[in-house]
Amino acid sequence: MSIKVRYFASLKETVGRSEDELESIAPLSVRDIWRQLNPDLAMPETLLAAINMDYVSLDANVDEGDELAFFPPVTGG
Amino acid sequence: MSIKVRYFASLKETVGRSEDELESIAPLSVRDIWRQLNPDLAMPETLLAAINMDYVSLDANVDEGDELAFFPPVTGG
Amino acid sequence: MPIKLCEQAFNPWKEIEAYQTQTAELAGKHGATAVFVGTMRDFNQGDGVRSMFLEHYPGMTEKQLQHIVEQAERQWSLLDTLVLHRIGAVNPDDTLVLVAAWAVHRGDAFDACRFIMEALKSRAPFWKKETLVSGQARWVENNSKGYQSK
Amino acid sequence: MPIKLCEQAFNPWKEIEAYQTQTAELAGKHGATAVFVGTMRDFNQGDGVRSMFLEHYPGMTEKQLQHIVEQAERQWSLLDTLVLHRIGAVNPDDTLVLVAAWAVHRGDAFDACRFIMEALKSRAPFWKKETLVSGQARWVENNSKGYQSK
Repeated sequence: MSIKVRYFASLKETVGRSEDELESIAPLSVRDIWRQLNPDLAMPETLLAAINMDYVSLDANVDEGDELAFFPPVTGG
Repeated sequence: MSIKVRYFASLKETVGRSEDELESIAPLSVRDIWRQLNPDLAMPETLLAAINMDYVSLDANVDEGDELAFFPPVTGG
Repeated sequence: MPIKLCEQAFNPWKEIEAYQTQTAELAGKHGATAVFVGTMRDFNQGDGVRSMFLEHYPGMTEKQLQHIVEQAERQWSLLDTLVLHRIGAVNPDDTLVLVAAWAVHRGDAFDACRFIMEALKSRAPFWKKETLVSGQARWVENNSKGYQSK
Repeated sequence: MPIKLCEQAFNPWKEIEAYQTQTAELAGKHGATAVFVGTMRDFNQGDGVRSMFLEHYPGMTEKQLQHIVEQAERQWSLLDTLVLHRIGAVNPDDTLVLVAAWAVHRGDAFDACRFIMEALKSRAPFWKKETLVSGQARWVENNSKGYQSK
């Protein structure tokens, strides 16, 4: 089991990837995962995150098997 | 010159007429005209009035040549 | 800002589509369209309704609707509006009223459409007389006075 | 309460008409339909826009729209709703979004339509990338954070 991480829209271009796969042993928060995967990239102030397609705060815990997504403010409609 | 008075909807049925023609010498208010034309009929509490197709209060003065209309609350839409 | 009183049944969606298509200035310019359609129900205040008659005050109706639309155009930033209202004999499922507002931004379209509709309900001189399934006829009552004369 | 993501251009008025016609339960029962249609403009933030790409998060988009519509159905008395949103490559004057709400009374239809639209703007994971007339491409920015994570 592992954690799947996805990036969308302008954030995908900024990080230069659309997906990451993360093997973790220790419990990690959304914020921890960002830092681990993007150590040289400050978290955007307006960053949004979702676990399994529901919005979560950056302090939420991510479990094995979760799909975590990072994206900028939405602009639909 | 004279004043034309019109009635609409349920009020037309209540007064039993759709129009009156009034010759007046003295200056009259909307309320005066109702009383003169319908002496036996109390003014409905919710009565609306228009002079020349604009809403007016019951104390407004009516001039020769005006079209005065009485009607109940509107129910369009 | 066309305002029309219709003696015949009309299809509100076809009317909007046709108006929008013929109004070249809207193409590519409007970001937002807010629409309200009022439809005759077959049931009102606990009774089945068979048909309805929409009486109006010719001349005053158009004048008041014109005032209302002009007021909306002063208050919000609008590209165009369309107001259609049925008059005369109507049947359940017939469209009674259509109000559409086009704007660059959605706030203006939403607010203006709602304002026009609420103002129409309280100020435009229309009166509904229902014929119930029982055969009885009755005027629809408006419990609020609507337009408040000062 | 259909919710659809459309890869092809659609005509919002024909979609509403078709849906309403096929939904027999609405006939004679709904007194009020409130509709919002969002359309792509050929101009944004001072620049001519040639085309646009609507990216979305497949799965989450549908899930969030479903949440939003269910929330509206709990909050207002609705007979039905319809939500269509375009995805992929779009051109000026194309419809981007259609929200319709059917109710017995107009207050419910108006409020629910607006709520769904505002919630969609702040919570549904869509992102617009514009290609300007100059050839330059840019992501449309949302100055408000929109969804507030607690």
